[in-house]
Amino acid sequence: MGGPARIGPGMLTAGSRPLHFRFDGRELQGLAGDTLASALLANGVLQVGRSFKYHRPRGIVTAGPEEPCALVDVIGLHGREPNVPASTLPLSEGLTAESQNRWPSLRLDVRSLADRLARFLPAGFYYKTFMSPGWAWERLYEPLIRRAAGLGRLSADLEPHADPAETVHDHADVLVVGAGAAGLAAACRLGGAGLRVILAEQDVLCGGGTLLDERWTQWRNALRARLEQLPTVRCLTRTAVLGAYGHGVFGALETLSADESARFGGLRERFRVMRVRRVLLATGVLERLIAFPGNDVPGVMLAGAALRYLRRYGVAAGRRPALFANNDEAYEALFALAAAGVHCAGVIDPRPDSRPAARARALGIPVHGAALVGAVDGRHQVRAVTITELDGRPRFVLEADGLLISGGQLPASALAGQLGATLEWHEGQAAFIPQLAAASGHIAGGARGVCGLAAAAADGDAAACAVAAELGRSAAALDLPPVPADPEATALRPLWEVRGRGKAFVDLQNDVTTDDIRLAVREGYEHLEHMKRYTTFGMATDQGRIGGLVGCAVLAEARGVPLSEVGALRERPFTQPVPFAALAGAEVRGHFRPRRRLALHAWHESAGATFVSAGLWLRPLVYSREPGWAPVLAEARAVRERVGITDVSTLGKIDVQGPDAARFLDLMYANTFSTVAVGRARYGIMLREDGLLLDDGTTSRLAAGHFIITTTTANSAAVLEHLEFHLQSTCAALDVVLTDIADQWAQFAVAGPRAREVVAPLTALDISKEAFPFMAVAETTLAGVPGRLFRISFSGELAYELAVPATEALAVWSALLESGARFDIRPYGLDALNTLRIEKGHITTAELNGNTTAEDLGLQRLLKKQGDFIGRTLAQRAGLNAGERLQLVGVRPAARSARLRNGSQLVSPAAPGMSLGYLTSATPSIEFDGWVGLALLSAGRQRIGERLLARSPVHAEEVEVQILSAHMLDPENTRVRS
Amino acid sequence: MLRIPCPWCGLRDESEFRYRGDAGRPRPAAEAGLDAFNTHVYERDNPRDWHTEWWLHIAGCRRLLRVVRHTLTHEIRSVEAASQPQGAERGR
Amino acid sequence: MWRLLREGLRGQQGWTRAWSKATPRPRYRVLIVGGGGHGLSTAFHLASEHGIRDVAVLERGPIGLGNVGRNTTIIRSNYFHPDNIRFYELSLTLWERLERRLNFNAMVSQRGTLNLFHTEAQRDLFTRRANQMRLLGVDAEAVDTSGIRRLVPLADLDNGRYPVLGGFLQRRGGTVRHDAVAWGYARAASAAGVDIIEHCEVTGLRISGSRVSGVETPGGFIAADTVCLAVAGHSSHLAAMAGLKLPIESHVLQAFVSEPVKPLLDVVLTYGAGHFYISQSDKGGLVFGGAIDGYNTYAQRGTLPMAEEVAAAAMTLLPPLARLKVLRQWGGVMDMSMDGSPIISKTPIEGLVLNGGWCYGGFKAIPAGGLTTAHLIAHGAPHPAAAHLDLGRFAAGRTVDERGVGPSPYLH
Amino acid sequence: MSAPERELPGEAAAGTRCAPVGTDIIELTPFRERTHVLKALAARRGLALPATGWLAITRETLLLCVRPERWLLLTAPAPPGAALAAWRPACAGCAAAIELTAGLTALHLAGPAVREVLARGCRLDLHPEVFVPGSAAATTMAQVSVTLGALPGGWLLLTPSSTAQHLREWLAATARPFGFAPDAMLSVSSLSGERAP
Ligand SMILES: Cc1cc2nc3c(=O)[nH]c(=O)nc-3n(C[C@H](O)[C@H](O)[C@H](O)COP(=O)(O)OP(=O)(O)OC[C@H]3O[C@@H](n4cnc5c(N)ncnc54)[C@H](O)[C@@H]3O)c2cc1C
Ligand SMILES: NC(=O)c1ccc[n+]([C@@H]2O[C@H](COP(=O)([O-])OP(=O)(O)OC[C@H]3O[C@@H](n4cnc5c(N)ncnc54)[C@H](O)[C@@H]3O)[C@@H](O)[C@H]2O)c1
Ligand SMILES: Cc1cc2nc3c(=O)[nH]c(=O)nc-3n(C[C@H](O)[C@H](O)[C@H](O)COP(=O)(O)O)c2cc1C
Ligand SMILES: [Zn+2]
Repeated sequence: MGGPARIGPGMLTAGSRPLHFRFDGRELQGLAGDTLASALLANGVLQVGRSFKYHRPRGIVTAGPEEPCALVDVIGLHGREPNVPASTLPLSEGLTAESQNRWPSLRLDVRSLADRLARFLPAGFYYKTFMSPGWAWERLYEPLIRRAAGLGRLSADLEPHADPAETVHDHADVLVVGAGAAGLAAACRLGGAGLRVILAEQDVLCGGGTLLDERWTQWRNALRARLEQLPTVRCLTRTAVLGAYGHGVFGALETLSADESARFGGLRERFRVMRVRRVLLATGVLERLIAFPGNDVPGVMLAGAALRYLRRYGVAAGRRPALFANNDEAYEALFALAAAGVHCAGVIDPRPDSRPAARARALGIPVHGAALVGAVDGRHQVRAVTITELDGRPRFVLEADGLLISGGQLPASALAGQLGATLEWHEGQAAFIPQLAAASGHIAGGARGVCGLAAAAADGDAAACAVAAELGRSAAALDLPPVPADPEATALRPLWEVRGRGKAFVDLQNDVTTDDIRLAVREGYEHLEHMKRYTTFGMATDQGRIGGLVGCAVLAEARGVPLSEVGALRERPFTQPVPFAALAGAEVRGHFRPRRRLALHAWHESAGATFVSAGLWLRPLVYSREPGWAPVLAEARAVRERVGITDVSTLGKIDVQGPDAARFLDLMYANTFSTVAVGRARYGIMLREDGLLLDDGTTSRLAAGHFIITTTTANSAAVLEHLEFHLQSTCAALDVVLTDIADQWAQFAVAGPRAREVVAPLTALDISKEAFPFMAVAETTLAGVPGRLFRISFSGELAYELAVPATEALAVWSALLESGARFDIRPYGLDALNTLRIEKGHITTAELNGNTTAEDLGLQRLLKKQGDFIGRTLAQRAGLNAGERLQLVGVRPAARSARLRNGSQLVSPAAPGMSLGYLTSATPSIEFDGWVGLALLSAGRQRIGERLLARSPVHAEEVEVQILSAHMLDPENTRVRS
Repeated sequence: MLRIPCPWCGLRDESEFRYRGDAGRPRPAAEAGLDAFNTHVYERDNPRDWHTEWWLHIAGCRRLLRVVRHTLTHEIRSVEAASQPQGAERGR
Repeated sequence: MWRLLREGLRGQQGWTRAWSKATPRPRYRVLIVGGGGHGLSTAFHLASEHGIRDVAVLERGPIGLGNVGRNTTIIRSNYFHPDNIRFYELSLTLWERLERRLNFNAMVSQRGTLNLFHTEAQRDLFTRRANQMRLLGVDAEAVDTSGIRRLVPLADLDNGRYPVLGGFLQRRGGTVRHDAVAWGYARAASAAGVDIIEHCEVTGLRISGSRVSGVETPGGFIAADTVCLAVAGHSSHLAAMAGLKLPIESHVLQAFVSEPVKPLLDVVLTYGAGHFYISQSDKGGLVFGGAIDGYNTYAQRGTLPMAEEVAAAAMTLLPPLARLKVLRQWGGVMDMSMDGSPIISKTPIEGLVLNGGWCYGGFKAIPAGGLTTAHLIAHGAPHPAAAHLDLGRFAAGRTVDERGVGPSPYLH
Repeated sequence: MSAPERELPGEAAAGTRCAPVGTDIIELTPFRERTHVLKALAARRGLALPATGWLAITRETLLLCVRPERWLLLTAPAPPGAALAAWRPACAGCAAAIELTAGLTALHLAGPAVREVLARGCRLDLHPEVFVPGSAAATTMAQVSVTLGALPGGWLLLTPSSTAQHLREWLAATARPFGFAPDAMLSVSSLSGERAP
C-alpha cells in the first residue's frame, strides 16, 4: 500500500464533520474544510483526469488555483459545470464530480491511443495535414478534432431558473492584493494611517505563506486581530483579484462561503469592481515545475502543494514520497512530512549540498546531491524514479509512491504584468522580477522577489509606508509582535529540464513537451509568442502559471539566447478563469436592458395591447393578442373613417429656451425656425455635418425664445446629444437652455375626420379650421389639465396632438376616449400608425436610415438657401446629388392580390440580377386596394409609372410592382388641413 | 478603462460619457468651402500621442469636456469644461 | 501528410523554417510595411500572380501578432453594399481555395454564420441584405426560430427581453485559424521569393518631390519604387510620416476566449440586441467579442465594462453558459475608417499605396485585400472588385457606409 | 393628491426602506449672465442656490444642483401647473423654468443597508466621508439615469419617470437579502432633516 492518505488533523479540517461525495461514481468521504483535491488524496485517489491531447493519466499537481491537471466536471442541480479545479473546490455534502476528457472511463481511455501515436502528432501537426481531399477537412477531420479537443463537457438546462448574480462596486484608497506576510503587514500599516484599505485574499484564510510555518502563528493572529480593529480596513477573503484595468480599476471575484451563499439566496459568487487610488501587489510566489520525462505521472506534485495538503488538511501526498528540488524552500514539505511520521524515500537535488540537505540527512532521509530525476516509473501512479548524474548517466532507481518537485519559486506577477510591469531577470533566483512605475502601483514581498517571510513582512511594511506617503499620510508606528527570523538559504541552482527518453512536459494541460518547443524553433516559430501559438504552450486554463518560465527557458536554450531575451508570457485578465454568470452580474436575460414604460402602460395592458420593444421602450403594437393584419387594419380603418387615438409619448421632446433659441435652431436644422410665428409648428430636418439626414420632426414655437422640438423615438438620445454637443462647442456663444422633457409629457395623437369633434370639448380654445389651422400650436388647458395642443398629423388625417404632464395622462386619455365614444374612437398601436404613415408617404427610420439625403427623400425644398446650417456645405457634393441615387417612391403590386415584403430588391425585368433599390416599408392598405409600400429606388422619381419586379429570393418571391409617387394618399394635404 | 475627472462631478467611469472625437477640429466658417469641410469631417490626426478630445458627460452634468489624454498610455493630463457656464461655482 | 509520417519516424528532425528570416537588401521594387494578414497576402499575390518577387515585407515585431493574430476569426460576405458584397465574396471564394493554394491548413471552417434579429426593423434590414446577396449569387437564407433552435440548441430564444424573431444564415461563412493565415501566407510568399523581414520597424517614409523613394528603419534606409502601407491600426501613424492625414481613427476592439469544452456551438452566432458574437474554436474555447471601445486608442488591451457587457449578452442569449469560465481577454487596435469600409487606394504621394481602414472586419478580407492590393501595385489601377474602396470617395460623397452612422468611428 | 404626512421611519428591522416622495419639481436654469438675478429671486423666496454637487434643504423645499447652473427645486405637491406658475413669470427673461414633476420620480431610501444596496448598482463612492450629507450627484444606476442626494436621514433618489418602475423593482430585488420594506409616501417637508444624521 502506498499513495496519499490523511494522516492527521489539518488546520482546516481538524475536528470537522465528515462529508459524503461522489467521484466518478465512487462514494467517498471527506471532511468539512477539505477541497475536493484534499479529499480525493485523503481517499488515496491519485488519478483525476486525462490530458488534453495525449489523454495521459493526470493527478493533482498543486493546491491552488494554478492547477493545470486536476480539473473536474461538477454535476449540479441545473447541469454540468466543466473545468473546476479540484484544488480550490470546497467539499460539500453530496458533491458529485467526474473526471474529464476520457472515454469510456478514467482508467481506460480510448483516445489515449493519441499518446502512442504521439510521434506522428507533433505540435502544429494539423497545419500540415488534413487538407485533402478538399471536402474532408470540414466533414471529417474537423469534427474529429473538435470532439477530441475541449476539456470538460458543459450542459445545462434552458429553464430560466436564473442563478442569482451580483456585481458590487467597491472604493478604497488602497487595494492590497494578497494577505500573506507582506500583505498583512502592509494593510496594518495603511489602516493605521487612517487610509481606506481593501485587503483581498483569494484563500479562505488570511496568511499566505505564514499559514505553512507554525512559527508565524502568533504574528499572524496578532495582525489579524489588529486589522479587525482598524475601522478603515476591509478584509475580503475568498476574493481573487482577476484583472487590472488601469485608472485604479480592478475586477475581483468573491466566492461566497456556504453560510453567506444561503443568506443571499444561493448566490455563489460576487463580482467586485474595485476603484482605488493606489494598489499594492503582495501576491507572493508560485512554485514552478521541472521538465523531466514522466513529470506528469499521477503522484508527481509540487513540493509546496504537498506542504499545503499536510498543514491544511492533514493529508500526506504519499506514504513514501521522494523530493526532487533545486532549492531550500522545497525541503519544508519534506520536513513537515517527516515530522508527521511519513517516511521519505529520499531527496534528489542537483546541488552537491545545501543547508536543508544536511538537516534532511540528520533526520535520516537519504539525500542524493548533484543528481537529477531522469525518468519516472509508473503510468497511473509513481512507483519509482530513476536517479541520474548531472550528465544524465543513470545512478540508480529509487522506489517511491510519490514525487514532490520544485524548480524554485517565482513572483506571482500576473497582475503586475497586466499593469505593464517590466520584467528584470534575476540570476540568483532564476526568475523574472516585475517592476512597476510608481504611478502604476507598488509590489511587495515575494511578488517582487523578496525571499523569506520576515523579509516579505518588512517589505510589505516599507511599501505601505511609501504608499501612505504618496497619499499624504504619515504612517503611525505599529506595535506588533516580532517576526521569526528567516532561515539562511543556500543558493538555488537553476534547473529547467532533464533530458531523457520520454515526454517532458512544460504545459501539463495542453500537453506541450520540451520537444515540441524545439520543433517550433526548427520551424521558425522561435519568438515566444509564435511558439506559444504554434504549440499552444501557456494557453490552457492555468495560463502557464507553473510551467511558463520553464518553457521559456527551454525555448531560450533551443535558440541559444539568454532567457532574458526570450522574456515571459504576456499577462492578460483573468488571473483565474471567471464564470460567465459572475462576470455578467444581474443584468441578464429579462433584466438585460431596463424597460422604459409609458405613463399609460397599465391602461394599454388592460386594453389588451401586444407590446413591442422599441429601444428601451415598451410600446403597444396593436390592441389585440391575435396574429395577423386584421386587428391592425381595423385600428387604421377607424382613423381613416372616424377617429383613433394613439400614444406617441415615446417621441423625443426637447425644450429649447433662451434669447438665442431661434438662431440655434436655424443652425441645427436645415430649414429655418426663426421665421416660425409664435403659436406655430414647422416640420424640420436635421443633417449631419456630412450632409446626410440625421432626424426629422416638428418643432413648435411657444414664445419668441421658447421652442419645443420633437424627435423620432429611435433618435431621441442621439439628437439631444447632437444638440448639446454643438451648443457647448460650435455654438458656445449662444445663450440657450436645452432640457430633456421626454418623460414629463405624455403625448397623444387624435386622428381622423372626427378628431376635431373629439378634442373640442376638452378645451376652451377655438380649434376650428380657421382659428386653429394645420400647424397651429397652443398652450392650453386640456380636460382641466395645463397642456399643449398641436395640430400636426403623421397619419395624413385631420389630427391633433395633445401633450399633458405624464402624471395626468390617464385622466386626459380617458377624457378623450369618453369624448370620442360617440364616434367609436379606437386606440391604435404602432402597426396601425405605420400603415397610416406609409399610405401617406411619411418617413421613419426605415427611410431615414443614415444613408439618405434630403433630396433622396424628396425633402430638398426644405433646405434653406440663406444662412449656414450643419451639413449645408457637404450636402452639395456631387456624390450626394448624383442622378442614380436611391430616391423615395411609392410602390403597389401590379396584381392587387399580391403582397409586398420589406427588404425585397427592386429590379427591372430586363436585368433581374441588378438591384435598383429596395422596399423599406409595406402594408396592406386601407385606402387602396391591396398592399402599398415605400421604396428607395435608383433615380426613383424619374421612374414613376414604371413597372419593376420586387424580388425576395430568400423567400422565393417575386412580385411585379408599379412605381408611384411617395405621396400616395391625399397629395394635396386637404385632409390634414380640413 | 478610463476614469475621467469631471470638473463638476469628480472622477467618473468612461461609461458615463459619450466620446465626441478629436477636439482640435473647429467647425470651419460657413463659407469656407468644400475642401475645408471635407477636411474637417473626414481627416484625423489620430496620433499615437497626446490627443485633445471631446467627452460629453451624458450621465452626469451633461457638460462637454475637453480632455487631453495619451492614446497609448491613457494617462489623462487635463480636463476642462468646453465652455464655462458663467458664474457656476465648482462643486467637488 | 506523408511528410508527417516520415518525420514521425525521424523524430521530427527534418522540418525547416516555415519562412526564412531575411535581412534587408538596400532596395526593392515593392516594400510592404506591416507583416499582418494584408501585408503578407499582398506580398504573396505580388509574387504568385504578378511575378513581382523583388518584394520585402517589413514588420516591426514578429509577423502575425497584430490584428490578424488577435481577432475573432469570422469570415462571411454578408454586406449591404453590393460592391462590398462582391469584394468580400471574392475573399470568401479565395478562402475556399486557400489551403491548396498555400499547402498549409488554415482550418477554413465553413460552419455557417447566423445573424439573429429581434425586431421587425432588423428583420427588414437583414432581408434586404440577404436578397441583395442572392441577386449577386451569394448564399444567404432566412431561418425561422425552429431552425435556430436546431442550429443552436443552447440559445434561449425568448430570453425575457428581446426575443429572437428569426435569423439569417450564410452557410459558407465560418471561421479560419487566424495565426495559420499569417504563417501560411508568409511561408508561401517566402517560398516565392519574398523577403520577410521581422523586427524591422519603419520609422520614416522618404519622399522625393511628390514620390515616395523608400523607408527609414533603425537599420537604415531601404529604397523602393512602391511602398505599400498595410499596418492596420497604425495607418495614421505611418501616413503622418508622409505628411498625410487619413480618414481613419484607431480604436480598440476586444476579444475573449473561454476555457475549452467539448463541442457546444456549431455556427458563428451574432446577437442582434446588443453587440455580441460568438463561435467555438477547434480547440474548444468559445471565442467572442462585442463592440469597439469607442475612443481613440493605441492600447492593445481590454476593459472591464466591455467584459461585463459581453458576458451579460452571452448569458442572455445562451444562458447555459452560466458556469462556463472566461479565460482571457485582450484587445486589438483597429483602423476605423470614416464610413466603416476599407481603403485600398493610391494616395496623393506617388508610389505610396494604402491598404487600411479595415475596421473590425478585415480578417475575412485578407485574401481579397492582398489580391486587389497586389493588382493595384502591379497595374497602377484598381482591381474591379476594390475600385469602390478608393480614398477619393470621402470627399466626393461616395462613402460606403454599411451602418449609416456617418463619419463618427465611435458609432460604427 | 397630497401625501399623508408621515414621520421619517425609524431604525426598524429592514435594511432598506423605500418610500415614494410626493413632490413637485421644477428646474431653474439661468440664461447668460443672469445667475445673480436668479439667485436674488431665490433669495427673496428664502432659498439659497447650492453649488454644483450639493443640495440645500429648507423646511418646505429641497434644492439640488447636479449640473452646473441648473437647479432642481422640489416643493410640496400643488395642483398641476401651480409650481411652475409660481416661478415662470418671475423667471421671464432671466431663467428657464421648466416643470419636471411628471418627468422625474422621487424616492426616499433609508435604513442601515442602503449603501450596501446602492453599491450593487451605483458606481460612485458613497462612503459617508466622501459623499457627505448634503452631497448630490447625477449618475447611472442599474443602467438608468439617477440623481442621488445624501439627506440627513436617508437618501433621495430621482429617476426619469419612464424608468421608475424598473428602478423600484431593481431596488426591491437587490435589497431583499438585506431586508426590504416599501413605505408609504413621504412629503418633501418631511425630508427637511430635523432628524440629525
Ligand atoms: C478583437 C478583434 C476581433 C476581430 N474580429 C474579426 C472577425 O471576426 N472577422 C474579421 O474579418 N475581422 C476581424 N477583426 C479585424 C481584423 O483582425 C483586422 O481588420 C485585420 O487583421 C487587419 O489587417 P492585418 O491583418 O493586415 O493587420 P495586422 O495584423 O494588425 O497587421 C499590421 C502589422 O503592421 C505592423 N506595423 C505597424 N506599424 C509598423 C511599422 N511602423 N513598421 C513595420 N510594421 C508595422 C504591425 O506590427 C502589424 O503586424 C478583428 C479585430 C480585432 C482586434
Ligand atoms: N515558508 C513557506 O512555506 C513559504 C510559502 C510561501 C511563501 N514563502 C515565502 O514568503 C514570501 C512571500 O510572502 P508574501 O507575503 O509576499 O507572499 P505569500 O505567498 O505569503 O502571500 C501571497 C498571498 O497572495 C494571495 N494572492 C495571490 N494572488 C492573488 C490574487 N490575484 N488575488 C487575491 N489574492 C492573491 C495568495 O493566496 C497568498 O495568500 C516569499 O519570499 C516566500 O519565500 C514561504
Ligand atoms: C481565436 C483565438 C483563440 C484563442 N484561444 C486561446 C486559448 O485557448 N487560450 C489562451 O490562453 N489564449 C487564447 N487566445 C488569446 C491569445 O492568448 C492572445 O491573448 C491573443 O492572441 C492576443 O495576444 P496578446 O494577449 O499577446 O496581446 C486566443 C486568441 C484567438 C484570436
Ligand atoms: Zn460631469
